[in-house]
Amino acid sequence: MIKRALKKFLSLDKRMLLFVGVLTGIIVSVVTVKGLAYTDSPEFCSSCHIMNNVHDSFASSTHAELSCSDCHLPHDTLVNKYTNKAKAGIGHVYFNTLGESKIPKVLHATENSAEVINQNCIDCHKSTLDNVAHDAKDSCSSCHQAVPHGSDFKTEDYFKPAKPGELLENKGGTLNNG
Amino acid sequence: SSSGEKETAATASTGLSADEISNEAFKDLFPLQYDSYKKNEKMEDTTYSGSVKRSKYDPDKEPYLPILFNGYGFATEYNEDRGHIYALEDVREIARITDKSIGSCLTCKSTAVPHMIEEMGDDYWGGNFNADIWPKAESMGHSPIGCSDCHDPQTMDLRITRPSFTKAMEAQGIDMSSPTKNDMRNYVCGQCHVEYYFDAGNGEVTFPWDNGFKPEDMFEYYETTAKEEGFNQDWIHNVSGTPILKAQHPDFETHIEGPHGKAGVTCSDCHMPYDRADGKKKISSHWWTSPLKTMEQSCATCHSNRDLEELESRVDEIQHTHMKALHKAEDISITSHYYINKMITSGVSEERIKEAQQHVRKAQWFWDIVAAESAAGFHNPQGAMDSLKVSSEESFAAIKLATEELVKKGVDIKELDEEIEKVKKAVSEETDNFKKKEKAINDYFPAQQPK
Amino acid sequence: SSSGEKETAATASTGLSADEISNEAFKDLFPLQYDSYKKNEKMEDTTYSGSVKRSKYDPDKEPYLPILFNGYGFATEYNEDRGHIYALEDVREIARITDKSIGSCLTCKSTAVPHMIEEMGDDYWGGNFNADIWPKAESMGHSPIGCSDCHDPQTMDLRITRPSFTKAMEAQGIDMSSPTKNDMRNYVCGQCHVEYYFDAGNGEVTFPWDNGFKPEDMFEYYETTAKEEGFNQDWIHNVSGTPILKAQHPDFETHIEGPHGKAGVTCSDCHMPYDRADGKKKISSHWWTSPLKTMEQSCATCHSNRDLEELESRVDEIQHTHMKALHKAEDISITSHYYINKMITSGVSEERIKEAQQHVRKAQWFWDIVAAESAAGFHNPQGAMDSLKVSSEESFAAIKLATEELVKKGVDIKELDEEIEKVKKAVSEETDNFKKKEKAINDYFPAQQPK
Ligand code: HEC
Ligand code: HEC
Ligand code: HEC
Ligand code: HEC
Ligand code: HEC
Ligand code: HEC
Ligand code: HEC
Ligand code: HEC
Ligand code: HEC
Ligand code: HEC
Ligand code: HEC
Ligand code: HEC
Ligand code: HEC
Ligand code: HEC
Ligand SMILES: [Ca+2]
Ligand SMILES: [Ca+2]
Repeated sequence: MIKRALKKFLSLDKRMLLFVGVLTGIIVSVVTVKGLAYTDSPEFCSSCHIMNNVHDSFASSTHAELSCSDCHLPHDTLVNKYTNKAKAGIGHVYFNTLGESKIPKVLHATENSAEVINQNCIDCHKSTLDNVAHDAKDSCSSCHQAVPHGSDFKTEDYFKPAKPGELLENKGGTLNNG
Repeated sequence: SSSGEKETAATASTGLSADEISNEAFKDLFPLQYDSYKKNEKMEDTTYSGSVKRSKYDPDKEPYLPILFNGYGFATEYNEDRGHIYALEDVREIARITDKSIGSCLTCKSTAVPHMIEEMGDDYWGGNFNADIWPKAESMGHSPIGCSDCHDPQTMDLRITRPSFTKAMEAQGIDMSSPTKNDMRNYVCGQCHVEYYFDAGNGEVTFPWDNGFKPEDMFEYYETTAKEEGFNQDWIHNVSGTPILKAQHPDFETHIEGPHGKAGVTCSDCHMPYDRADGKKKISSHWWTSPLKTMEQSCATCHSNRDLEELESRVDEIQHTHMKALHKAEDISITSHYYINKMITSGVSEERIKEAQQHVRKAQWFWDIVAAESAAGFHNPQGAMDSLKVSSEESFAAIKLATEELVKKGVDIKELDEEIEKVKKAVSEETDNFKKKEKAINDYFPAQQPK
Repeated sequence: SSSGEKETAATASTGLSADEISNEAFKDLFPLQYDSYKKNEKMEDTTYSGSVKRSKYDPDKEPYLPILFNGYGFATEYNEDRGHIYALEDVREIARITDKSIGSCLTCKSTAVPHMIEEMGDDYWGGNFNADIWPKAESMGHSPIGCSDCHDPQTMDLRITRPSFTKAMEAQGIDMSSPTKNDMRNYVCGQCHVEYYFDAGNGEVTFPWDNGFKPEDMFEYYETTAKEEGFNQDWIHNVSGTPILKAQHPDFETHIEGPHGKAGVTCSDCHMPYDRADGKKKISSHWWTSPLKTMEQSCATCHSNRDLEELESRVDEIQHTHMKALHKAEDISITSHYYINKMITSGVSEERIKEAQQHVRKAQWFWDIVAAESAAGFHNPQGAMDSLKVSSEESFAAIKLATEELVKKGVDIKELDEEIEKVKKAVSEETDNFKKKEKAINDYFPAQQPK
């Protein structure tokens, strides 16, 4: 049994090994305090090109002082946080190494992460919520559509004349998920 | 940094000739966009639209068009539109093209057009389609609606290649000197997906926008400016003898006045959403088709907090309400045409006939501008319904006037109504699409078009 | 944790009596909501709506209502609605209340109603308004539309206090056993801001929803179920002798079928937005008024990616298009009433008159359900326009039929049309609102209401 599994592991192609490598990297960085903080930070998250758009909109929002994980990871227990982080981390890294063809065309919070996010809103905004029920809908984003990623469905750029040659330069190929 | 970027960008070039008009020349440089463009070959229906070449006279579309367009090419053959890639094939095969057709008919189909206009001037617009224009375009190696229609082949900047568009926008007082990126994402489509007519003098493709984009604005233009310049009608209706305006695909005008257009959303946002090609890279989709086939990319980017299935059923509700109302307005318009026919054959005074025909003309404009639009009402639900309402009111004004005169002449209105039902039945039961139009005319309702 | 919370919540109580119906009793417990509620005293206009008590017959509103409602109380006095706080004052002062008025008229105005229904049963609905119902409500110490109408006075849970609502929802097959919080934010308003009629038997306030919420669904109900149960009309029209259905404030029905309702947005989201009271605490605004006065709170949270001024002008465009269409539909309806009047005075057969009246009845329903709605089209732009379109078509069907019969009788149609213009002028030139209705009738167009 163990033998067969080991054989299977060794027969994996290089891309899988890369995946495992990066994952190990993350796990290692997680055990150092500095690494822990770093992997919570907007800089870390946006180190993935695919996170650019969400980072930019976040950075100009009222929530810019927060870190991504303030919203995107559960905070009830540390164990829960890191389990989720590892799960999500595996997902993100997998997609950016092996699974590129499976990256969704439009990024959306998964059902699980939507729940996590919502709970975080509630936790931070207790005082507002205590003061008025504020729980009419399934999620805060039913009303707060643009917190914190969607202040505008188009960047200012769209409302200026195009930069000559920009289409040729970009030719597509950006991984921006806007 | 941005000014530095600009300079670099401005000097970059594809290496293609500024005159390039073949899509295939772009293939190796932009394989992802080219592949995406190739998807326009796909043929797939949606509930109210789609890309399958089938007749607009089909029972689930608008079966009475052979009556409503009687006397005009649109009563002979008229199909659901499909991918850009078929534009040349479809214009070549359509029975609406006759030996009298002019060059202008090629304007929105072929990449050769901008060069032909430049070279030939007015001789392009008025040139003979079959004898001169088509062969010339073929010899130039044209493509069906292609990269060069929207892009500068050297810089790939978006550009306007059909002068009719710029002229018409400026005539409405819109500054065209430095359109924004967002504007251009509407404008490239606005070159073709618009209402047009052929100038009475030189046959030039002209857009009736001086007074605005709404149906009433364009109608006013046709009743004043166009008439002053000698354009009175597209054809004389064969049932009612009315001088009729044919409306064509006003997608741009309708969208601009609708909820999305007013919110700064553009054609390209829905019809060319960012797409992941090649499993990795993001490009603008170049598969121009129903966004209902790509809702995840086309709609979910903006409507991220809504359930997509619910959103789709919302579109369906809007379209269903719309199509039901359109069919009713068309039906009333049919009645009005036959009532006028009866006025003519009953010897009612010229003056009263003219008066009634003016209502019929207006009524037909107000439903046709809606029927010709491509989104079954979605591009502007309230605006389209408003137009249909005006149409029904005008048709009925004609019918009321006719009723008064016909009763005075002793006509039996009940019999007339029964004859109308019969003629409609004859049209819908005729299975040969090309013969339907013949069934719209009979001994009771003789043809009224001047020979 | 949430189940623990629930239990605590269930035992918490305001300490008020379960029967409390005075708004003032809540004042000290909920000073912020009470203060907010007090803002309902404010009177301020918007372009198409607002809170100033002025006549609906004003030239910038709907000046021809005294013709269209002729023979009914709404032709005597009908005002723009205003804050909840004025509900009792307004129902007391309105000339529509006569000595024949029944208890049902108090249903949506006073906090005493639920108790009266409980106590009196059917005697409440059919009781005499002036003689019995009003004095009794006063003696109970009622308030105009108050906390207890929407809240349980002990737990402050939202609740439905008007049984007509629950009955009607269930008749449509909607499960009312456990509405969500979101549902309740629509439902509390849906108790009153809805179309209703008085049951022919016991006078009970009844909502015609069995077949659905759309104008056509409710019309079908009136033509079938309501008739079977003995309810045929609200009144006989004094110009055309038609049995007419009066439509009332279908804000709930219209909203539910519109773009916001379909997207799960509720009345309270726009009309009771979370607001900062006291410079500090957040509450649900209890100032029910035009959200155009509070767009920042009412709209901006959801539409945060749009410029608010642009959004406001979008609302204005929707409303402008709507009001123009409404006025046109009303105008055609007026013509139809007078044409029928002329049929009657010209001795046209009973049968044809009845046929024409059926069109007039339907036409009036389809514009009135739109005119009675409070948002000048905003709650459902496409749906309202669709209804107006049907209305115009039906009015014209009546006019056409009448024209046929009148010409047969030798009536001069031109003269008839001129007389209609004259009578309209007489109504609009009459400055005493109470006398306008008298001007709608004259020697040429004698009254048709059975005495
Ligand atoms: C204030 C809370 C908050 C912070 C901080 C935050 N997010 Fe989000 N994020 C959300 C919410 C809420 C959604 C879901 C939006 C929706 O459903 O429309 C979301 C969605 C996303 C999505 C899915 C894309 C989409 O539009 O649904 C990505 C990717 C994302 N966030 C990444 C990030 C990154 C990277 C950061 C830090 C740079 C970050 N977020 C910071 C609340 C937050
Ligand atoms: C290694 C590159 C990479 C990094 C670093 C990264 N992401 Fe992602 N992220 C992705 C990819 C690829 C996807 C799309 C796959 C998917 O939908 O799960 C994604 C999807 C998401 C989503 C939407 C799907 C969901 O899980 O709800 C959210 C939210 C998100 N990322 C947040 C974050 C946050 C917060 C961080 C930092 C803690 C982060 N990402 C770091 C690559 C990355
Ligand atoms: C880790 C804490 C934290 C989390 C999680 C969080 N917020 Fe906030 N939020 C804040 C702080 C701090 C401010 C005040 C920022 C300011 O006023 O400059 C704020 C401000 C706001 C505001 C008022 C300013 C504005 O942008 O309109 C809203 C609304 C808001 N948050 C909604 C949300 C929603 C919705 C979520 C979940 C998607 C969320 N918040 C998650 C801390 C948080
Ligand atoms: C039904 C719509 C709706 C829902 C659902 C909703 N909000 Fe709000 N929220 C509002 C409105 C409206 C405002 C007030 C905007 C203003 O005052 O301009 C607001 C204001 C806020 C503020 C501003 C801070 C303050 O106290 O003024 C915060 C924080 C906030 N909401 C958090 C949340 C959170 C967390 C959730 C989810 C539990 C949530 N909201 C759900 C409509 C909603
Ligand atoms: C201003 C641009 C323009 C001009 C000029 C123009 N078309 Fe088109 N044509 C379009 C567009 C856009 C469509 C697709 C939209 C639609 O069918 O509603 C189309 C569709 C078609 C189709 C396919 C569907 C159908 O109608 O059967 C044919 C064939 C066609 N055109 C023929 C012609 C002919 C013949 C002429 C000249 C009389 C002409 N076109 C002039 C823009 C134009
Ligand atoms: C009907 C108009 C139209 C035609 C035809 C067209 N394009 Fe485009 N193209 C666009 C628009 C719109 C954009 C988006 C530009 C923007 O957002 O500024 C675009 C963008 C591009 C880009 C920039 C990268 C991207 O994907 O956004 C490239 C490269 C491109 N097109 C290549 C082509 C090629 C190659 C062809 C021919 C096979 C072609 N286009 C045909 C309208 C067109
Ligand atoms: C040079 C003229 C021209 C331009 C520019 C143009 N179109 Fe078209 N379009 C056409 C014609 C012609 C057809 C119909 C082709 C046929 O049916 O043969 C068409 C068809 C379509 C269809 C119907 C496809 C289907 O599946 O039924 C869509 C959608 C469409 N165009 C969208 C766009 C958009 C979006 C733009 C701008 C980004 C655009 N078009 C620019 C001429 C044009
Ligand atoms: C907000 C999204 C949106 C925008 C913006 C938009 N459209 Fe559409 N369009 C649609 C939808 C949805 C349909 C209906 C498709 C169906 O019924 O299958 C449609 C249908 C069409 C069709 C017919 C497609 C077919 O399958 O036959 C054409 C052509 C078209 N649009 C052109 C345009 C043009 C040109 C513009 C800009 C002037 C535009 N659209 C703007 C969403 C949009
Ligand atoms: C670029 C952004 C964008 C895209 C893409 C987009 N929408 Fe919208 N949509 C809007 C905006 C903005 C509004 C107006 C209301 C608002 O401000 O939220 C709107 C309004 C609507 C409405 C309500 C208006 C009405 O007519 O009933 C519907 C339904 C809708 N969109 C459906 C769609 C569908 C379906 C698609 C895809 C085919 C789509 N939208 C694509 C931004 C967008
Ligand atoms: C099902 C609830 C309901 C019933 C029953 C009801 N009303 Fe109303 N009433 C309303 C609502 C809601 C408004 C505000 C909306 C409007 O005016 O369009 C209103 C407004 C009014 C107004 C102020 C504006 C105006 O119309 O002049 C008066 C007065 C009034 N009603 C009198 C009456 C009378 C008299 C009756 C009985 C014949 C009655 N109401 C029955 C719900 C009701
Ligand atoms: C026409 C209906 C209606 C009336 C009348 C009404 N309320 Fe409310 N009230 C609501 C709704 C809706 C909510 C929001 C509840 C929710 O979101 O679950 C609410 C919420 C509240 C809350 C909870 C806190 C908040 O602000 O959201 C309090 C307290 C309250 N109302 C007190 C009062 C008092 C006191 C009165 C009388 C002066 C009153 N209400 C009259 C409908 C009403
Ligand atoms: C018990 C009946 C009743 C209930 C419940 C009720 N209303 Fe009303 N509403 C009325 C009446 C009656 C009027 C007219 C009062 C008058 O003009 O004298 C009115 C008037 C209004 C107005 C017009 C105010 C103005 O400024 O012109 C608005 C807005 C309104 N209501 C919204 C709501 C909303 C939102 C709800 C639910 C949260 C609601 N109403 C619940 C009966 C009710
Ligand atoms: C998306 C926002 C929105 C929703 C949801 C909504 N309304 Fe409105 N309502 C408006 C607007 C905007 C107006 C127009 C106000 C004006 O013209 O000044 C309006 C007008 C009204 C008015 C007349 C106000 C006046 O000044 O006379 C009443 C009454 C009303 N609505 C009741 C309701 C009820 C009841 C519901 C739910 C069944 C509802 N509304 C849902 C936005 C909304
Ligand atoms: C609780 C959220 C919410 C609130 C509050 C809200 N809207 Fe909307 N609005 C929507 C949604 C959802 C749509 C449908 C399109 C979409 O999904 O974005 C929409 C669509 C629209 C549209 C396009 C539809 C049409 O009929 O043309 C307009 C205009 C609009 N809203 C204006 C307003 C105004 C004005 C207000 C305040 C009086 C308002 N909205 C309040 C969520 C909201
Ligand atoms: Ca098509
Ligand atoms: Ca009002």
